[in-house]
Amino acid sequence: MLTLECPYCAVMADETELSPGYEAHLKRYGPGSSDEEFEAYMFARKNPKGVHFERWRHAYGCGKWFLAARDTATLEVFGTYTAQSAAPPQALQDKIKAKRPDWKGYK
Amino acid sequence: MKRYSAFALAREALSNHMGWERAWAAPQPKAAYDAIIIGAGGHGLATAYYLGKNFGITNVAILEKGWLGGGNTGRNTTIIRSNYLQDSSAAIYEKARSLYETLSQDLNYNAMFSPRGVMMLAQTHHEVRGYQRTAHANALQGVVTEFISPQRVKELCPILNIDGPRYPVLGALWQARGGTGRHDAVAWGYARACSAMGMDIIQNCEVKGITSANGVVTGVETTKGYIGTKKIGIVVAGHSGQVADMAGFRLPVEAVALQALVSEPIKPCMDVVVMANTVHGYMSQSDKGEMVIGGGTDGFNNFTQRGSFHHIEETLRALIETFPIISRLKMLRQWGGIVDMTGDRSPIISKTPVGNCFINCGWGTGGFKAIPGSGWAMAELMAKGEPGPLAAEFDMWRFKEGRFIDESVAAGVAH
Amino acid sequence: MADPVAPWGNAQFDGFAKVAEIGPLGMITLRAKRDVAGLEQAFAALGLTLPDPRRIVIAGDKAAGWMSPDEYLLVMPYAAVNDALASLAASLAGQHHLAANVSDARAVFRIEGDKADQVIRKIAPVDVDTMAEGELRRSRAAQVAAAFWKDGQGYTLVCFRSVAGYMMGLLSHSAQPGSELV
Amino acid sequence: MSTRLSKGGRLIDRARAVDFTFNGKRLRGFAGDTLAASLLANDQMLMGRSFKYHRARGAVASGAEEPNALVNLGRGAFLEPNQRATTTETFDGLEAQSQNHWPSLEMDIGVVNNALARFLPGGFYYKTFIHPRAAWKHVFEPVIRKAAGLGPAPKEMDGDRYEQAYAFCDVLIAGGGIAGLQAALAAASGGARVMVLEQTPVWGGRAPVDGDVIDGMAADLWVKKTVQALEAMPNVTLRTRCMVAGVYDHGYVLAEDRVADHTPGDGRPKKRLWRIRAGRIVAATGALERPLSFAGNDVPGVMLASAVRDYVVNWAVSPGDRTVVVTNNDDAYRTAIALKQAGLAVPCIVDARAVANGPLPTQARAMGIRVETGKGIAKVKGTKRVTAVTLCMQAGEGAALEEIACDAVAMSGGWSPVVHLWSHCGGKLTWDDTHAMFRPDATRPPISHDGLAMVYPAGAANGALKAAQALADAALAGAAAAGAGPIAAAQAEAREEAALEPVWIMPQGASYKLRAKMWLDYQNDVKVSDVQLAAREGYESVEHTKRYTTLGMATDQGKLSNINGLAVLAGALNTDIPNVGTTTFRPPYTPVTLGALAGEARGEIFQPLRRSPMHAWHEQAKAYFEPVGLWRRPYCFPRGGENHAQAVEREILNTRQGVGLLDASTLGKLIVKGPDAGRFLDMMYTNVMSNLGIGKCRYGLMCNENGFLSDDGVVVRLAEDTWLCHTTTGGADRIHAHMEDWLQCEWWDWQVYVANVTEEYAQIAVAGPKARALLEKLGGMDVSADALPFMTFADGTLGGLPVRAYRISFSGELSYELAVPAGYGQELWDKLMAAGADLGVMPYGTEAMHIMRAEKGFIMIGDETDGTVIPQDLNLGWAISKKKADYLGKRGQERSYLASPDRWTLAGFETLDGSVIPDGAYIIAAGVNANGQGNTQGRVTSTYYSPTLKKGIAMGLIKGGMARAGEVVEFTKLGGSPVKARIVDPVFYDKQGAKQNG
Repeated sequence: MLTLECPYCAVMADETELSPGYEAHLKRYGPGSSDEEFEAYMFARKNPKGVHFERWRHAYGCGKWFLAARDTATLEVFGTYTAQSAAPPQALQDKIKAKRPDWKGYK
Repeated sequence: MKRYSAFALAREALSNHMGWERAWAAPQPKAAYDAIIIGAGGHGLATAYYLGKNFGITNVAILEKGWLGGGNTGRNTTIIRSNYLQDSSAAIYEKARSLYETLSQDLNYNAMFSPRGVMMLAQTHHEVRGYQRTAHANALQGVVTEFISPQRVKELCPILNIDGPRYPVLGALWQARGGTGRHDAVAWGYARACSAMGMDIIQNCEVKGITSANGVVTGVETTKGYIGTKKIGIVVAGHSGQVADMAGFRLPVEAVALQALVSEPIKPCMDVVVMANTVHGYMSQSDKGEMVIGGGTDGFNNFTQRGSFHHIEETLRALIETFPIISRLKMLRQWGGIVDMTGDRSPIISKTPVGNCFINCGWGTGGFKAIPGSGWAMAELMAKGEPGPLAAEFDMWRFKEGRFIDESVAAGVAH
Repeated sequence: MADPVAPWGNAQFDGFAKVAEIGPLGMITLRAKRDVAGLEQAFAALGLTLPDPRRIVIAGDKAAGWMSPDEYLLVMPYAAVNDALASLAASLAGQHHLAANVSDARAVFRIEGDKADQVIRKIAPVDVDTMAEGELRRSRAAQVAAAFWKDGQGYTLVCFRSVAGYMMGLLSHSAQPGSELV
Repeated sequence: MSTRLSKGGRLIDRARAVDFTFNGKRLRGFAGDTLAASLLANDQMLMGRSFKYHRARGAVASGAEEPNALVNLGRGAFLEPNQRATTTETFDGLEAQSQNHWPSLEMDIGVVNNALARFLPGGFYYKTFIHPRAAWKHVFEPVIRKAAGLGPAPKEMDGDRYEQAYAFCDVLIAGGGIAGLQAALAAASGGARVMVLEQTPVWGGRAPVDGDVIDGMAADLWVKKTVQALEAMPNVTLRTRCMVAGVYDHGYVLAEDRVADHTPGDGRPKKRLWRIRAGRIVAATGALERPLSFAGNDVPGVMLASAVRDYVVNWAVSPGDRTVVVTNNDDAYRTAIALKQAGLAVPCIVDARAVANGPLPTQARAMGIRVETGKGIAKVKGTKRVTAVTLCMQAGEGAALEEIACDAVAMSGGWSPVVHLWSHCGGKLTWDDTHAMFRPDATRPPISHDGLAMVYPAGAANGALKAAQALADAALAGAAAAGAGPIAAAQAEAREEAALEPVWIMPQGASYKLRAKMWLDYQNDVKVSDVQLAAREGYESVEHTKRYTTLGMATDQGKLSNINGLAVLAGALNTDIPNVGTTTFRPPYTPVTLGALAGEARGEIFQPLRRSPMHAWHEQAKAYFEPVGLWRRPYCFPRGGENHAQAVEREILNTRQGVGLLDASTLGKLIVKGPDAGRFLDMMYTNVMSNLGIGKCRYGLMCNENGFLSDDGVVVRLAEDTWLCHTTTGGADRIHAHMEDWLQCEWWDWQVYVANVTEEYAQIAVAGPKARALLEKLGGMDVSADALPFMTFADGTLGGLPVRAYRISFSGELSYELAVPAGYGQELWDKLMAAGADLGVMPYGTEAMHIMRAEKGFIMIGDETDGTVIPQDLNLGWAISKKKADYLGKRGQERSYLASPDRWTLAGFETLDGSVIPDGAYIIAAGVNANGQGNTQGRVTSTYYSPTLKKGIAMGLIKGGMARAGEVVEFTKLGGSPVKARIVDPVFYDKQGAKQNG
């Protein structure tokens, strides 16, 4: 039963107030892309046992999507940030690197 | 291998059961094998068994990180059915179901296949049409099912509340030869049979790397040292992505927690398996008397074998509405398993980008019922290097082509 | 044209707290970013103040609540909505915004009494004790979305119209005499 | 015999007798009793039968760990099976029945299994019942099922009600013994919000029974003062009868509050489930005593030493007149002393250790109790009640030295910390050799969302078994959990105790015959010999052993058997206990009522029922409803003696010939506004929406990124920068979320706002050739063909109500959809019904709507689509823009399988004999596939009897589609021969659209 802080309204939201949205920072491939690119965009997932960047929506709250960095093996949440982010904030990346020296980055 | 029977039991009783052999050996790994199966769950063991039985390949090691049968094989709700809609699904699940029919005799180990019947309740008109469609498909597929009336539903399962008021039962898809099995016994029975064929089941042996030369596998690095092999089958539900990563490819798979629970045991009150998809819950009663209840999956990647509790509450709300008498029973134990979910929620039994490396994964919430069929198809793939008809459609490239095997077939609700 | 019908007929229940459906109230959902030019003036023109995040500012029979970084809920008498919409349109002309009448899309309940908070505690995963003065909380009330705030000796709770009956049942069950949280 | 002592009993109120029945027998207890105490006070030692061998069983414990004394409580709508007598409070009118026996508790036929026990070792069923094949299902399994199962299934709907509540705290303390109370003081001292939950009705745990002295006062008094102090603190909440069932991730705690379990019928909820979000959790859950494994250790009268002490001290109940104490530690001497002080006989203390001369043994000897060291119990005599024990050398093989007559045995094999809550979220354990127990490994705690320790064990749960250490440990744990500074812990008088000596089998060299009578898991009848058999057969992992033998899988979940079983397994494998490891601890700690887990969600509020503004009218009109998502929509409105089909036929004919009303309020309505709204909608829909004229309507299709059709509806342009998108009923929330997803996560620089106004409007379809006449009767706006042509809309008034009228048609008739603020929906409906009376207006339901649209060849999301169908399959290419560079789903549709010419595409079908093609039928193709399955070439998607055309009509998907028009194909028919049908145009009615356009 996760709690994640919504970066928009600063509510520590209960998992039941959220809806999940799986992997974050996917690049959309549309018409003109190759079959491989489109497949990778739609289906290939990092699915790491460890640091994972993912999407959540504060569905029962402000309705906004946000992103979270969470360890899928321990469920530790390193931080959350708005969905309008092309990459995780540097401070968050630094924090994760400090806690998980083996982490290979979000890409 | 000493055979199991009532006579053997009586004979051993006279010698205080001191004469029983080990069910399976505990060998150290050899330097090399003809084939290595990674993962000694039901699917991995069944693959090994049919490699030996159907293809005479017995120089096989089955490597297991923990204890055999300790993954999803040992933590599911043991439902066996094959009333699937799509042809390729129906084919492999029906193969599995028919192998379950004789599994105890085949393995000389009582896997307790109990064809008590599985019913899937239709509680909306939309569901009625959907299950009727499945019944038509099944008729062509050679899967014996029928669409039954609410009255027949009530006869088969008197504790069911068919009158709603919220979701009255409008009928059900009934597979009389579906049922349940004893999950642990399936793994143990296969393990015993594999061991008897001379295969090495190596527990507490974690694969740390996969080696290859010229794009073809050569062996595995393990916590018990390097082991050479000509072929590898990866059968590690829940951790497929991690092992695939060792081999150097990525899968269309995400790992999520699936939950289940059992009640305290009560005297028999339910002789069939009931699945109620409108309200999201399913239930059967184990031979011990526990009500075995399946919950939903979480919507986030998770490797903890613990799910989020609200799914249990949702399931129980649904089941108390469906089976009002269970309200005063108590939840004895709840748990989770990590399941692989693919892009179309159907499994993958496939060659991979790496030569002689094969994968079997993505069974999602439906793996136990498939074990014998999955092993049969995977063994054929590994032995021949090409899929047979059972596995043909389950390749990992179907997503690129948009060739989904989609069992959910309910895009939206009607106008 | 008769008066509009409240979704659940202004039902009431007297338990350890008093539950009543009130309204219909006038409500406008306003989508606009905070930095939109003229937003404060638009509120002012309605006799309202722009609320801080997660707050509701109540001014007599009107109120303005923060719903998200680009959404506000304006509450007022039912009959005042059309004028308010016109006022907003004038104030925000040329600015990217969306204002819609949602008066009929909502059901509004009051939960009153010194134990009113216990009803909220039973249905929403919200730490009522740490709710600030004037805080508007959007959350879940058992199985449906709801927003609520403390107002005098009780709470005002807003949900969707179609689930007004469910909400009344839920609130009544939660306020049953004998089921006080002790 | 067991009986009530004339004095004492710290928990009972002798002034308040309570009457209850057991197996119909009227008995009397006292307020404060547990049912087990009451039964023992009435010399009812025999309380139940075991699961497998149906052996006679009495209570072995006094609390939550009890495996034997399970009863059915109540009857009818209040029947509750498998209630532990040791935790059930005795109340006036309580009705209990023993279970798992036939015909009676005293005389149980099932006990024949006991005689056959040698043929039924652990896992026997895996080795037999294999032949003949059919016999398992039809012979063996039914017999096994009947014999198993403990209590009976309830037959009625639950008569009680339940509820749930949320709570939040900084520190949650599980356990109200002295450690929990001390931890609470420490945690609360710095102002943290603290909640203390105790599973029993009383505070203090074991310390008062053990006679501890804390801060110079009797433990009872210290507990009372401490509870008062905590009650006075505004930041502390205390609850008894509230069991912490489970610890979940991120500090989520589930607790079962037995609100009215002991006061049934007083109007309160039976139970309340607390869903608590705690910053940190202190597990002050104590420890449980372990049985000793000697032959006959399950005979009624053999109890845990601590339980015997509890019965004597707490409830003034003597389990027996003559109690032999058997132990491997000093603590059990307290039981002997307590018995002696209560005036009862203790013929002997049998101590497996070679030496026992600490203060407690010395005190016992001084009281005149005989102590035999280095000895064990070879065997307990008696079946339904202990009659004697025979002693042996612990180091020997069980040769009898002496028989001692007794009617009770108090045993102690040492203590195991209750580590469940520590372990639920992955806290690891370490083996403590000194005390022979697993305790929490502080270096590997379960962690919370912030990566820091989530659970702090305290007191006995942390292995600090004695009061002095427990208090000190708890003070530290409480402060640490709250992040507060340390406080001085209460001081308990320390009494020296010698170390225990692990004894896993008694005697050490016991023969097979003895080992086959040593119970590890009482309820599931797992014995030492069974675990040893499992080990011999290679079930070496502790999980294998557990599953093979069912050790620890009973309703007590191994609270008594786990460690003893592990130790026996380790012995059999010739390894150390820590190498064997433990099984996983899973919630709940003790079983939780399913009704409490479902909470209030029953009956009317089982799920939210979404109602349209006209729902009440439909109910009064006796509509037959169908669930559509959480809505219920009228399927039809039967009149008189009509069945549903007749009602639907009438509704269709009336609409086609006159005028009908459909409540279409549930359709989704989304306002999309902004400078980029047109561009956005062009991405959302397959067709172009940006060029739609203001005041015009256009039918649109939406796909998901995979290319599959997911929703459809009419899009309306309200203003230059504003559109209104109609969705399907099920699509309203889904499509709204879908739009927000793309706007927030992909195109966040686009200026578009979306508002879901679905419920703002009641929407009524007025359809039929007389629809215009009806609206004109209401009067107000101009609804003529010129003023309001097909696929346009206008705002205005009708009957004095503000409406927006859309000229759109899903029936193929002249049709208006009228949107009105929901609060006026009923008024508009009433006015339409009244004004239309002489036009013959009738409401119609969803089924009539379905059939009429099928007659017209309109597709239906959910019928023609199933998540695998693309618009091209449905001949909807006209609604797919070829000009647009991109829209959601476009790239997905370009993939080879979706672009294949072999896809099944839409066609109409008419049977040769006019019959209706069965729902769900497939179109048969020749031959079989590689798996031997019959080949198919298509399937039906909508099939109805058309009242308008008086014959069966259908739509379906078929390979080749309309290019094969005229061909005859065969549809499957269950239990019959295939149905022949001709491929025809799917538009069966008004092909030119003269009616809807008129």
